[in-house]
Amino acid sequence: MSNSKRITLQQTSEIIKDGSSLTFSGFTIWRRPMAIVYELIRQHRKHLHLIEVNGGSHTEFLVGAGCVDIWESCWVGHELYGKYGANLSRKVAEKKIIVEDYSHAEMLFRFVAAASGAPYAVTQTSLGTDIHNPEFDMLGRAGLRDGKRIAQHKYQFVDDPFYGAGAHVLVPAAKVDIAVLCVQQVGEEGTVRLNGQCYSDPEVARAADITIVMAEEIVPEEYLRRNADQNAIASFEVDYILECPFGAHPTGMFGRYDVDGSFLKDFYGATRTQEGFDEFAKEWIHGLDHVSYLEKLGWPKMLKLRANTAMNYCPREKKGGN
Amino acid sequence: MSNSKRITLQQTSEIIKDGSSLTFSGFTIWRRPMAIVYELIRQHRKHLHLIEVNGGSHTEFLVGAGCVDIWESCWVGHELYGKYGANLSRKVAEKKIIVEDYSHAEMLFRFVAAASGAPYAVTQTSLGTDIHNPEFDMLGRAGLRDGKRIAQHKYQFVDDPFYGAGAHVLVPAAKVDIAVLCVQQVGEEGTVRLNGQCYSDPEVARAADITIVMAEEIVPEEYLRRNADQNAIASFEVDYILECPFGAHPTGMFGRYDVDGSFLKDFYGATRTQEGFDEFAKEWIHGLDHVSYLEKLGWPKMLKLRANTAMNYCPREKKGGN
Amino acid sequence: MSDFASPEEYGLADLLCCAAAHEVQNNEVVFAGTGLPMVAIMLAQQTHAPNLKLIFEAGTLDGRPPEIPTSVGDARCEMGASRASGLFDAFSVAQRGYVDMGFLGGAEVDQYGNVNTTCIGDYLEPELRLTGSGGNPDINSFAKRTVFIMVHEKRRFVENVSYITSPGWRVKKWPGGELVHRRELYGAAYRGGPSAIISTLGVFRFDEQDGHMYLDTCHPGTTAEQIKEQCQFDLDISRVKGQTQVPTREELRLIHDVLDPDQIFIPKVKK
Amino acid sequence: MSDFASPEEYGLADLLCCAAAHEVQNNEVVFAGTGLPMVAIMLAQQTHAPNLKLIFEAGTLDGRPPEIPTSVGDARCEMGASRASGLFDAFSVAQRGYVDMGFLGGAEVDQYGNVNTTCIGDYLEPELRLTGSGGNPDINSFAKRTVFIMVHEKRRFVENVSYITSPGWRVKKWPGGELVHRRELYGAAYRGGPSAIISTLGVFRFDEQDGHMYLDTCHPGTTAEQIKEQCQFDLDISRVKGQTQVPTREELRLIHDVLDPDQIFIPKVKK
Repeated sequence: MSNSKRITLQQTSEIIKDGSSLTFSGFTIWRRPMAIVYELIRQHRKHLHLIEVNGGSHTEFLVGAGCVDIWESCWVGHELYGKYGANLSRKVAEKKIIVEDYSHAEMLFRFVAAASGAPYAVTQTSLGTDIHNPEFDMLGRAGLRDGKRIAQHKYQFVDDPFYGAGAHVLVPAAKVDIAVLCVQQVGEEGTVRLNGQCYSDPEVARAADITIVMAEEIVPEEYLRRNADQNAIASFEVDYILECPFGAHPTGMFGRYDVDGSFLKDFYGATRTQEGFDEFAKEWIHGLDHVSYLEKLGWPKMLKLRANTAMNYCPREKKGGN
Repeated sequence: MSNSKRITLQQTSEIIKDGSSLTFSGFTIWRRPMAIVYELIRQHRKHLHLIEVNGGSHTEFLVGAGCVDIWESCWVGHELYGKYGANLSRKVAEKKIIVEDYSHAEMLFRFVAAASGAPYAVTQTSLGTDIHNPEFDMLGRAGLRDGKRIAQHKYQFVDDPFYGAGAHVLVPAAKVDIAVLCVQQVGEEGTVRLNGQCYSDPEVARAADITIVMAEEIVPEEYLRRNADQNAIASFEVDYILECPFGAHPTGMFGRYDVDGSFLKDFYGATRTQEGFDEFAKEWIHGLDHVSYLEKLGWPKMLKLRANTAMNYCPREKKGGN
Repeated sequence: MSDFASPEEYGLADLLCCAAAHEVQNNEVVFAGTGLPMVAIMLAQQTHAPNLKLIFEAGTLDGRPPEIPTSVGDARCEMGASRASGLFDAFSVAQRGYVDMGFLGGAEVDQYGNVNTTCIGDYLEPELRLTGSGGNPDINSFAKRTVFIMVHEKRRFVENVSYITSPGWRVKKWPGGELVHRRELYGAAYRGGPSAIISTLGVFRFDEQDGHMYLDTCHPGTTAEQIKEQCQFDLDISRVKGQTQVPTREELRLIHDVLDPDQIFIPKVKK
Repeated sequence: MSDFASPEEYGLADLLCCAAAHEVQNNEVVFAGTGLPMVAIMLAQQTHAPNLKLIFEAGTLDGRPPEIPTSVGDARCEMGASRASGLFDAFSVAQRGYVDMGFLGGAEVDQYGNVNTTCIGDYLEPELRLTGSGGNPDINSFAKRTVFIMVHEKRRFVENVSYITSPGWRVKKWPGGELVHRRELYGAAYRGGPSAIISTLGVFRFDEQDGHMYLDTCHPGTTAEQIKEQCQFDLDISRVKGQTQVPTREELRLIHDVLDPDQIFIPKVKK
């Protein structure tokens, strides 16, 4: 009823502390909370533990800036605009980061388990792969499996006792401190409406102990409550909200704007060296705030990216026209 | 692309054979596929095994008519209009039916497991209750736990190996032959749109090997595909469709019509004896088809039940007016 | 300040409803079963707990129905809600630990707060099969505390229920079935247990350590001794605090003019 | 009847795309990764498999995007789909056994069809960390058959991949890591395995019994011996059926005028 969930972009980096474990909304290069990611880099957050269903450009920003100690996920890259995560790749080779690999479905099921209060999920995916190689339990090798926030085991193998369906793997629930979401609409009390594919947003919001929702628009709560069956996350699952238009740029947002492919290509190119990344961060992150970032991007760029509201994306034939 | 999924009400009782295991859409006295339930009674289906997240008036019809050998669920009654399932209660006392009790959440998690292809779910609900009493494994006592469609065990108890969270219970996936759904809209290719609470419909549709969807309306598939993020069940998860307006009566349907409380009260009253049920079935089921059933109900009744489309239910102050 | 109603102005259902509403605190997440619990929570929403978040088992999260639903599956649940989805969401939220309080009913209760809604008599040879568990054990397993509203008859307040549908403070450890404290069994899911039984005679609470029920307040017109007489077990009446608070006129107005004008769950007293 | 294109009219990507499209049958449920697999499936949809049901990992069920998505998370995935939801639905559908075919890519493949997309060199001391698994092992674990599209270089067709990201026909049994037939490990989830590798040189299949790769067809301009030379293992070329079918002019028109006019995934050949 009150607006007490509202915070500023600056306050997000007070809630997200050094050493926090974090997860995010979106999918690879879509609906990533970039404005908050930039703010964390500006505030020099350290020792973050990212636990993600999948990574993307936001991961590469945080990893490149040295904010991340542990990355637990299955994939990082920029899709069409950058074949792999060059920052992560470099830091792995330099042993400056611990990478714990699961498969995509395993990561997803880990979040589903956490979101429904179960200690683990049971699945038959990825049997026989090196993902299950006991030598490659990197958190175990680092002595970090305390059974508190990080599970005592990376996996357990069991046989199905009910239907004789054979070998299964148990994957531990993904326990995470903070979920940071970037969405189309949030109500004043925290109700979230997502449009298009919801990815794994409802699950990660519920799995995390604290959920921050950055939205293109904060809308009247009663507007969303007129069609409760179209909402994706309930009010009480959200702790903090903020409005930040174009907060996902350079990643895209269904119904609002497309991925900024040329920006990501440039970024990917820059990340081939640490110096390249630092240069890029100096130009686009440090010393800027969100509005000056948008001004630097400029109107022509944003007009070119904006989605046609009937199609929910920017049709390609239109692109040359602006 | 073709209309080959369309069947008639009569054909549903050819797909649902004697001995089939069945589950349903809806919740207690809402969105139950009553027109199909009546047809099964008319066709004297026998030896059905109902596996339901929860039961309701439709259960009482099938059980009263002697169609059901096994009922695996957690609840049966008519909510406000009948305190308990009098047919089931009588048949349990007479040992004419096997009842396997789980808790509500356990039944739900069993369907979630089946729908996601997992052999079981892990939960901490109902620990220490008689639901877990090994003496009360009724399918086990009946020698029916073959590990094929009926799990080898009712439960297994395990400790959480990942976080030391203590005792957990494993509940087997609900394997079921046919899900029978009653919904607001289905497209020609099988896409389902649900309005209001979706209960456990998406899960039961996916858990079952065959899914039959009876809808108030069959609508153009492309109409539903204009807003794919509002649809609940994908085309390929549905095997058969049929249109049957008011097919949920006397149970209610969000946005269309309310529960027919007086009908359910009369039915509940009748079910206090087998003779009472038989009399009721003779009057309302046998010798009728769906249209003659509606004609017997009559226009004043249906006008009284119809939902206000702005509110999605029939507001009480309106009721006297018709 | 409170304008308490006089005895002829309210009925027993009013008293129970108000007593139940007083169990809720503001900002809590509350899981409500069908019937009187629903009215009680909506009454709390209208009075001291405007920020209470109401969950209906069938899939409504943070509901604020303008017209009282007849059950949790009712189309009325959705209007004004934060989210309408399904049971997987409702039970996931509960197991995840969001729920402060559950509001339930029961047919039989024992000295440890174990509740039976499954059958009267031996499970294998039942005198009467009841509705079954529904979500009673689930809400009760996951909530931090649970309040039950029950009809009080001596045959319903028993030493040990014939079937534990919903877990109290001392529950059965399988496979043996010996009674142990709930805490021993629930591990990380141990968050509390039944915090009050509101019967038609009085309000009962539990000693969290030994798990035994005791009488907290007597409804107007009853005495502790009379209530003890209506229990098959040896009810602890040493901690009685006095009389159950009676409804205020404002509470009665809300119940009968706003929440349940059609007397779906709560009859009006004839004046 | 088919109007096959002449060599100067198509490029290698066209050939791969068409070869991949030919792997799909009508009415199948197909799970597609980003890139060339997407174009291939949409080509099949436009030709011999109009009732094919396309799943995108990010949450689209039965998709029919009018404009090709740049990735499975793209806003373009939703338009015209039966259902847009999320990963839990996509992976549940897959694990439940709905998926007939998966379409994937890989960096390295071995003689058993094990694919690596995680790292080049020792996992603990990697020469190059790649993207990681993504959904590659998941789609491949759950589908009845899987088709991979890959660049063919001798360093990529190895005896044993340095890291099994995605399971082939002979996989590692943990904790020991000895190679066993996939059938032994997957129990009820065993539904098949990699059915074809479409490389830039030829099409490869597997003997389901012994799990070994063999050459099925050679792309125009290559010979079986040349292809064998480009594998680090002893490729079975005894079962070669001939030449990979070249694109028809209609397929090329669909690829370049309808599906990918902007050459996002498939470049046009310069005439």
